[in-house]
Amino acid sequence: MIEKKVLNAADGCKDIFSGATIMLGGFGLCGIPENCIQALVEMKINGLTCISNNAGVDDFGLGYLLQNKQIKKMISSYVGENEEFERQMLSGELEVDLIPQGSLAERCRAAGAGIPAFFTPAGFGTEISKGKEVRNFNGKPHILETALNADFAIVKAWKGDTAGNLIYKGTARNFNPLMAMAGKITIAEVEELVSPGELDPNQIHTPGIFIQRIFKGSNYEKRIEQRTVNENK
Amino acid sequence: MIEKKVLNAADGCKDIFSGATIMLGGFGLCGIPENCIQALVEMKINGLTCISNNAGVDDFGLGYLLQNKQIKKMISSYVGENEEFERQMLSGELEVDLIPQGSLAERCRAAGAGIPAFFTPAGFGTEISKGKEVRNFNGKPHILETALNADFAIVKAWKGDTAGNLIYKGTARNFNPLMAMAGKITIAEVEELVSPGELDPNQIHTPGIFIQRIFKGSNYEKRIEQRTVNENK
Amino acid sequence: MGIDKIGIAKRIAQELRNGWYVNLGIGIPTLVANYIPDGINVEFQSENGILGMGPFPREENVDADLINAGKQTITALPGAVYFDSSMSFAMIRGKHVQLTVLGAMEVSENGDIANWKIPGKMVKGMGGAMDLVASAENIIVAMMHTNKKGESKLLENCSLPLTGVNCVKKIVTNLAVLNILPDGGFELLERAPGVTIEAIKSATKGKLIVNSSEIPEMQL
Amino acid sequence: MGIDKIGIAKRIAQELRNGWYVNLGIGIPTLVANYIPDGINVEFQSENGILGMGPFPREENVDADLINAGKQTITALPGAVYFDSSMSFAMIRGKHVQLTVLGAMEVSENGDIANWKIPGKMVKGMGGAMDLVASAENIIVAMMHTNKKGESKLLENCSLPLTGVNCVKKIVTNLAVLNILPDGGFELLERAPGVTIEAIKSATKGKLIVNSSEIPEMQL
Repeated sequence: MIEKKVLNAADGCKDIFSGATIMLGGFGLCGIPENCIQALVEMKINGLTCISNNAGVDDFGLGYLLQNKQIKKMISSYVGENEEFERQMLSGELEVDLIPQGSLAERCRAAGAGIPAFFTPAGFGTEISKGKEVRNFNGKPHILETALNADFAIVKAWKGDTAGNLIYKGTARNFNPLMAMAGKITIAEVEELVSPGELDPNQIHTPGIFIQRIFKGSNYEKRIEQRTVNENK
Repeated sequence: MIEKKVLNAADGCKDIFSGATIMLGGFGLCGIPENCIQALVEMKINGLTCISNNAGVDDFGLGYLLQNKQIKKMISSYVGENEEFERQMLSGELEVDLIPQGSLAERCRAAGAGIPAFFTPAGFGTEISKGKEVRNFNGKPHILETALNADFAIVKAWKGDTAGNLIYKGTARNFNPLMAMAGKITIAEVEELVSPGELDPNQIHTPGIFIQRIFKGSNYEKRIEQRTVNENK
Repeated sequence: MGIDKIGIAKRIAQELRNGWYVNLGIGIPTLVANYIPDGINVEFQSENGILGMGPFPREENVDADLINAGKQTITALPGAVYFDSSMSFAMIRGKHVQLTVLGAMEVSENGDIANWKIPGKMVKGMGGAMDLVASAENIIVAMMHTNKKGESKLLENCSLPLTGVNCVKKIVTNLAVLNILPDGGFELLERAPGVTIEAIKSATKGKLIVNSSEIPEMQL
Repeated sequence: MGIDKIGIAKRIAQELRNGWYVNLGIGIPTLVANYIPDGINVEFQSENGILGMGPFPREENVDADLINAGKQTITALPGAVYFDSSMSFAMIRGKHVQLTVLGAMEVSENGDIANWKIPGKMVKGMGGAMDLVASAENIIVAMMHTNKKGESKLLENCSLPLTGVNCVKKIVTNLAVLNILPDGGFELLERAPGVTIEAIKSATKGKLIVNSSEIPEMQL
């Protein structure tokens, strides 16, 4: 068994440098690596390129890093619900690269899987396809998309073992397993950290081979963006 | 909940026709759909193109279909350990298309995922790359491989529910989840069939959306090709 | 004029067929789930990673780890599955989802759709919309027939940046149900209760095709 | 002459580094797992879908659903994981596996490898070998220095159909340990106990590079 345990978020993130490209799992605020984001804030590194489906909200998630002007560029599929983001984007302080969500997911997986490029129909005929190779398959136009790599990937799981095996819960899985595969160094924070052998080997979502560092996170807020309840009955 | 339950293998396979292209899960004899293979034998259909990592042994698995000359073409990565296969191949009765194992797996996934083609380094500079587009990425040559579709996919899982959700056991998973995604019609046989809600939604390997028919198989032999035991201690 | 958003949702719900997997976009499309006809079993997919999505939770069942693509808290029905984003879009791109319903800012008479960007305004991003419209074989647009300025949203060509081309098959608005014909044009299929063909014509800037003087009213 | 298969496996085991994930091919490479040096933790991947592969099972623990890529029954160690074939080759193609050890029929002085097909003979298929050699950054070939006819397997160019090009980094045979140099050529690093440089020269048809008259013996 190969041991991956580190002390905490600060230990896991210690060599992330200003100017690094970082992938961060999560969809909205669901399944985001809260502890590591806090560590990045405290490290005061900047000039970061962040690859994340969304950009958090003003006072939570990646919004913290935006408030502190630590992010140079965001690569996302949807960045609404964030006023500071809007301000920095419109003022030109922040570069933004928007990618269709399925292409973003597949490009992360491709990077992790050693597939340098693939064809997808998503975005054909739109501004997304500008400058990209177009080819017909089965009579339908597709565009060539390339793998998306990162210096570091930071993911959040529900349970993990010290060999780096991860299990996610509910829709907090989202981009986490794909980004875990794509990082040169991947750091995982988990709600519950157990010994190897305690997780069912049939039931692991991210095999430990993709994880370089793992720690048990603390004080998860798990903020809900759109608390929507059923008033009936 | 969308109901997928059928009576048995004969019911699940009833519309598979002579000349069809069929994917069959399994690695060696591990995780093969024993019940459906038996049904195909009894249906006496022929001219089949079978996509399967291996071709069974003389008297088990796909070997049955070979003995009965029901297979016109095999698409596999490794076809050793089968004398009748060798005889038919050398005599020209059987067409054989050999594909690197990782490319076979990825081409099945690609078909299921709506990715018509992707680049891989596997096979560059070998006879596999003949006639295929070559392109450099990161200074390394890759070849373009295309999605591999099938009229039917037949998979074997450990547990399933009547909505078609599947869980595999051990290394019997192998190609099954990928082929499940790639069939126009996918038929699943399982050792244990339960009601929707009995399987943990976090722990399903193949979501039911990919499965059109499911039934509880019976009389699994699960033959072992290389029984290898540790005599020590 | 015409029906309200709930009416649009109810009319679209009539398009559901037994055994379909369905992806509903944010806004009016989300409402469709409330009006599934009796005897029709469908399963809802949300692209953030769930199949078998149920209604919103009761207060005591809210789970931060269980949301839909609109980031709303949801529940899961028996037989539900969670999966990652690449598996989710494998379902969508691989045509395993039988129906996609989404909103639009503009639709052109050849089925182009624009629903993600207004030049000069803050761009929030396309999310999963480009993957959905490029992949789905059966796309219904749910929208108001005209925008807030009263201008038609059914055009000869979209003026806004496109989300996808030649992809919309059917449109349900507050005024009408329309097919997009393979050779282009909005074929009028149904009128909203009390809405005249003339009213629909005047609210449709693209080519409206009326094959019969007897266009039936929607039955809601 | 030289060492036996177990000796080759023992020598290759010395190449293992702490924390590596390793894929072992069928034959001699499989034996490497038996000689892991003390203090070295590695995990074995088998491309049919397991990471954390353990030794062969005792009779009472044989499980038909648990095999390696050679179709042998195996066990799983604590911390093991099972996965599907696309995930397995994602690990391999994505360079997450630090070392691949496999057998060969021929290796050329520029690192080409042939190990899957002999023209005129029954072809069994390449299995995962082409993916492995095309992807791995660190490939060690374990083989006898010569074939059954006594002909060198270390050649200027492979005569058999290739499995991969420019990929082999190191070779361990019954006679020697050799590096493949970036510009081509077999660099002699170690001799098997009692084997002379002359003997290795005469068994090597491709360009043998001997940078020193003092080539050490393997320490097994």
